[in-house]
Amino acid sequence: MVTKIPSGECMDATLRTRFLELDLATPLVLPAGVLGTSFSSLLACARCGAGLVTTKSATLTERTGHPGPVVVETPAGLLNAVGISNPGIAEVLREVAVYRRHTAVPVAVSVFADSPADFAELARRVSDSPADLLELNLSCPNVSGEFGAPLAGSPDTVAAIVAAVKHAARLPLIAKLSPNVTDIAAVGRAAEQAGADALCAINTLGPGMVIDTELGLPVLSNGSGGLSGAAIRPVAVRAVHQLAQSVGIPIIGVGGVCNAVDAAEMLIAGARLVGVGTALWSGGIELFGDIGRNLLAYLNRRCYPDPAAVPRLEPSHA
Amino acid sequence: MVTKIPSGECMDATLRTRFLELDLATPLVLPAGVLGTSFSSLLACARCGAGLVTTKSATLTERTGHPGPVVVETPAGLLNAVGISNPGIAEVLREVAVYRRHTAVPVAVSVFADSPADFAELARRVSDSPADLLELNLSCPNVSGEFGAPLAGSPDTVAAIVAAVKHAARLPLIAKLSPNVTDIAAVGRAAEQAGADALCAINTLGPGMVIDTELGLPVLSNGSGGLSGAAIRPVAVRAVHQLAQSVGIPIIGVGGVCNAVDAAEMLIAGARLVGVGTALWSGGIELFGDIGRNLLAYLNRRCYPDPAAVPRLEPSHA
Amino acid sequence: MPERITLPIADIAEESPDVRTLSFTHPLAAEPGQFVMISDLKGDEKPFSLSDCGGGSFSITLRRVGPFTRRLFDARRGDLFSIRGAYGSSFFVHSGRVLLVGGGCAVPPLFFLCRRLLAAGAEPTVVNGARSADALLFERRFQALPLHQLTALEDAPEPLTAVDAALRLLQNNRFDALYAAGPEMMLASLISNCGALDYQLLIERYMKCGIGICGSCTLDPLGIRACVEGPVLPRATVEQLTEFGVYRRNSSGARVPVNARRSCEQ
Amino acid sequence: MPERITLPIADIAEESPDVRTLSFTHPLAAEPGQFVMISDLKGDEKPFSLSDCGGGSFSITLRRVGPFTRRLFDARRGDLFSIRGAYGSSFFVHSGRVLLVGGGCAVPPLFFLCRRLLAAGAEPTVVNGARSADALLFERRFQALPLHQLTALEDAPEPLTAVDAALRLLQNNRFDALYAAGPEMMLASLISNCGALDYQLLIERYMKCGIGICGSCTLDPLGIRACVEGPVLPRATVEQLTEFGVYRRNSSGARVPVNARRSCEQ
Ligand SMILES: Cc1cc2nc3c(=O)[nH]c(=O)nc-3n(C[C@H](O)[C@H](O)[C@H](O)COP(=O)(O)OP(=O)(O)OC[C@H]3O[C@@H](n4cnc5c(N)ncnc54)[C@H](O)[C@@H]3O)c2cc1C
Ligand SMILES: Cc1cc2nc3c(=O)[nH]c(=O)nc-3n(C[C@H](O)[C@H](O)[C@H](O)COP(=O)(O)OP(=O)(O)OC[C@H]3O[C@@H](n4cnc5c(N)ncnc54)[C@H](O)[C@@H]3O)c2cc1C
Ligand SMILES: Cc1cc2nc3c(=O)[nH]c(=O)nc-3n(C[C@H](O)[C@H](O)[C@H](O)COP(=O)(O)O)c2cc1C
Ligand SMILES: Cc1cc2nc3c(=O)[nH]c(=O)nc-3n(C[C@H](O)[C@H](O)[C@H](O)COP(=O)(O)O)c2cc1C
Ligand code: FES
Ligand code: FES
Repeated sequence: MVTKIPSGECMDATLRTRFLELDLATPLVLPAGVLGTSFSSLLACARCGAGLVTTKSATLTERTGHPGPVVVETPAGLLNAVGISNPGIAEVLREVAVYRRHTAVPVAVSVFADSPADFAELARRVSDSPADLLELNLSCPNVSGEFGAPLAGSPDTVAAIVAAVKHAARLPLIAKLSPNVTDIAAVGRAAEQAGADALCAINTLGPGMVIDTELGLPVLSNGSGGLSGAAIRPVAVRAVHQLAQSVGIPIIGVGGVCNAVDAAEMLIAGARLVGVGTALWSGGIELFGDIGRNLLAYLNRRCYPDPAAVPRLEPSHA
Repeated sequence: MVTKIPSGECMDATLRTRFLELDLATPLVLPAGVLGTSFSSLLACARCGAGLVTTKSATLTERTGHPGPVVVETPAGLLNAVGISNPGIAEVLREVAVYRRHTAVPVAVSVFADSPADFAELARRVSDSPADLLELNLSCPNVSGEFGAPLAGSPDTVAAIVAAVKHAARLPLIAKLSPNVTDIAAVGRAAEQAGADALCAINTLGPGMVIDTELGLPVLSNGSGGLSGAAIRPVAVRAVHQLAQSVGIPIIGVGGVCNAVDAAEMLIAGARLVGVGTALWSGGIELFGDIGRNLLAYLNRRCYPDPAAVPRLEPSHA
Repeated sequence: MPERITLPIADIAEESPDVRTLSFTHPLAAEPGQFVMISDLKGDEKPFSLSDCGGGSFSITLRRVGPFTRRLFDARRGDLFSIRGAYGSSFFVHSGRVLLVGGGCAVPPLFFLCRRLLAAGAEPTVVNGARSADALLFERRFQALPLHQLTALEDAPEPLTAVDAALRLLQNNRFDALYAAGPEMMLASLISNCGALDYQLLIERYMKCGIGICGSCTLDPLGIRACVEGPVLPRATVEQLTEFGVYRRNSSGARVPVNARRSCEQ
Repeated sequence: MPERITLPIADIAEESPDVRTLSFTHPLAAEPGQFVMISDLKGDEKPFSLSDCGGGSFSITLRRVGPFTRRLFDARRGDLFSIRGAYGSSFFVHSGRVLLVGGGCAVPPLFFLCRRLLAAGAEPTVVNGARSADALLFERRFQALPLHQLTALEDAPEPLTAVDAALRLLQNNRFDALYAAGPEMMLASLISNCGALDYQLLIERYMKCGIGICGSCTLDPLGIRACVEGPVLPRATVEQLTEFGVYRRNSSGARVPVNARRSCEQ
């Protein structure tokens, strides 16, 4: 453990990061559902400094999502219930193909379904596309009216889906987990054992609800929505630390990261890559560049050659 | 549902609220563990306008709690791992006796143990004291190193403890629930069926962790801690709404309430009483008076005769 | 970040058989071209440009075209609405001779702009286009301002589109800048004929979050967001848009062709 | 709310065999009497009064009394500490003739106070009490200021306690106010003999959160918090405290008697 600010600064750190056989320019990730609907918004994030971009979660067929309001601001956070609006996997993969013509920055396609069979079908479709990675959204809290409790609530369900997809997919597999469980490590272990190549944690928290006290009604048309943003960062950091102690596969740490210090905190907690979602709301996509530059300065100041060299928290911490 | 700001204001609203046979001057509650160590801090809150005060959770024997840091500020919130420091139930009940000599404002004694038998023993002791209510802390996230997963994680464990205590206690029983579960309504129903007279929701969220990126260590000596404050309010409101749909017993809504609008939001979600904890940190205990006055103004403006008359959200909302 | 507020309608004005202006009393901080997201919290929230703002109140002007605008249209004084914003980019306010071209229910935001232009010492000429005389909006309000207004009615005895009227003016006069808002095909046709003149357009896309996070309103191939970098875009940006006048995305994100229908009716 | 920061020790000064001053370079906003919570994040965080603050740096002065103060005492330049604050109430700065009475390692915060008193035009007299000559703290620093200093040593050939020295001064001089910090029994004895003089005391209680939320440091019977309404309390408040000089609460919240040991040793 380092207890002194190093006197001599290093100058040769890089942000380059290996992730599932991919060589990423930065450890920063655009997580699923934040922007990411069109090839051009994915591209804009890649050009600004994301090392990996993720599409909005795609379903087999088109979904318009929930009516508005789909977002409401909360203290240091955002509650959303977009409801997985997407033009269906075929259209999404067309956007990915256009994206690929413009850049080599890796792209993950996030998919959502309500059965292992549909997840497997989506996995097959994505495997036949120019996508680099497949992410399973097992954790959307905003469609329980339609689909029941989030899939990531149960280790067994997660294992069943991951196993089914693993069988069908030719791409490396990321399982995206929900924080709304009593023991996220158990879910992460189940995903790893069933064949997940990486984990992404966390999806939105809660869900939560904001009620308008003048109208006497919830602000979100869906009633409740998932909490994201700086407010949830401590929970995300803890979840990543718990998972890092429990699994051997790499973790994408997501949740409330707003700046390079937050990104470093995720790395210390045990993340290989760091997602930046809700912060783009106030920071704009230029945030990828800002965070990258400041993270590089942190690495140089501490003489860590690259993000993977940042010393992780020891397992003893609860 | 009211969609207009009433033109004529009413003038005769009251904050008085019935709760488990008690007649409270206000629906505002000092929740467990926030101040509440000494008779005098309980008294100060009662004098400032809390209708019910709760002691810090007491155990059978003295506990010094975790070493510092026991709190760390987070975006719009606070992470704490005090570790249930308390001088033991005998001392706590002596403080309650002194408190009772100074005021008639009802007091709940919160207790914590790791077995139904110890909970029952605590319940017997509290029943022989001048306390008005007994609260079971089934949900402390900060002592899992010692005691394993929070008790409120499992409906069966909650039911077993509540049943054991119900048998031993002569006081009305409040079960305090954890939000760190996939289905809080199931836990609430289990508590009700086992004999709980009221629910308190929510205890702190997560837990979460803050890592110092210069020292490479968690800030809290316990590693992780429970998240409270405005950041968690949406999750608390949703939990209260879920519980209000699922149980018939009254609910104390706690989590992130900072002002009268937040308190009204809790009432609409379905709370009978509203706790104000972390907000006292920046607001001071005078907050009880401020919130009370502004809540009364809200009731008068909307022509609701008292807090219990605030129309609740209809069950249809997710 | 602007806060969400819940406000009663303070005043309602009939503008045409299917257009109304709703005013709210609140000191909103906003610039011309910006929009607010409005909801009655009964399922749906939609973007509306500010048709006026200042002196402690603001207003929107809406055309009844579907379920949500019908509810807004039928609302009464005192009814409460959840409002957030103002969001998005705004018109750069020039101080020289400027031409404003509006069509249909996109004309009202140009009224708010005119107030600011006049305050900045500009000399505005407004082309106020509409299908028919009774669809014409804000004619009298523009008349009350010290500017030149020219109405263009498509169903008049001598039919005139807003674009044709504007191009005539541009041929015979020198303007320092052009501002336009209206149906996308109208805007596309206008800018393909306006030579080297500097312009700014108010562009509409399907908006869900309004705050640049959901990706619903992004513009190809730049990936900019109509709700943050737009809805007002300068010429330099518009010229790079491959989708402008060609396609847009619907509520699922699927591409749909931009058709000839007018703004607020699409 | 003041932010938590992580800072390296910029400088270390030996004050006595078991007292050191640690300085940090950071523009902390603080008033005399306030404290910071300091931790090395290796288990424990404790309150320390500011012994100086201004010009872009601040310092604390600590006595080695137990496990945590030993780690602080042994720390070296460049070692990093997590610091939050400044917290708590501060001394009201008078501008007349004032008497400051300090005992043991509670003397240093009075140095920070003196700087502010002098800046406000006050005429301070300082009684600097210690067990022995080599336990005397900040003697030279006070000497460098334009004030009157009187040292009171308990083990001198002519033993003198800080309280006795102060009472003598009070008998023979007129003061506008009295400031005192030190062992609680010393403070109790001082104020029971100081007549009608207006005073402010720096009072120590067991602190965990430092921000008024955990209830560890509350004072009976008022229920005020030593970390928010204190640690500096005015006469009107102190006079209402039934526990002052009698008992305090330990880390579990149990009452323990206040004993005669000095501050930083209890
Ligand atoms: C920046 C901006 C400013 C606008 N300003 C005004 C204005 O000042 N006055 C006015 O009358 N209208 C304005 N609109 C259009 C207005 O939002 C739509 O008329 C309204 O959403 C229609 O809702 P509806 O339920 O009544 O009709 P629907 O039947 O749901 O939709 C009718 C048409 O409105 C458009 N629309 C629907 N939902 C949205 C949405 N969420 N975002 C964008 N377009 C949508 C679509 O083209 C759709 O085909 C503006 C739109 C944008 C993007
Ligand atoms: C407002 C305030 C200002 C202080 N300023 C100074 C200062 O400027 N210089 C200085 O040397 N000391 C100061 N102290 C005392 C200092 O906090 C203790 O000396 C320190 O906490 C001892 O920790 P330890 O582990 O070394 O010793 P321990 O063996 O843990 O404790 C020794 C004694 O220190 C006291 N103490 C321990 N923990 C705490 C705590 N969390 N809060 C309050 N008292 C505690 C108790 O009386 C205990 O008996 C101050 C205390 C307070 C409340
Ligand atoms: C508006 C919005 C939409 C989202 N949509 C999805 C989604 O479709 N699929 C998914 O896996 N996660 C989705 N998420 C969750 C994010 O990917 C991310 O896990 C979460 O927001 C926490 O990170 P943040 O605090 O940086 O935003 C969405 C989040 C937001 C704010
Ligand atoms: C410092 C601190 C200590 C707490 N200790 C306890 C406790 O001992 N027992 C308990 O049931 N809840 C405890 N809580 C939880 C609170 O009672 C409350 O449920 C939670 O903080 C959410 O409310 P808030 O956001 O208003 O603080 C504690 C909270 C804080 C901040
Ligand atoms: S409406 Fe969501 S990004 Fe523009
Ligand atoms: S130390 Fe926690 S209230 Fe004072």
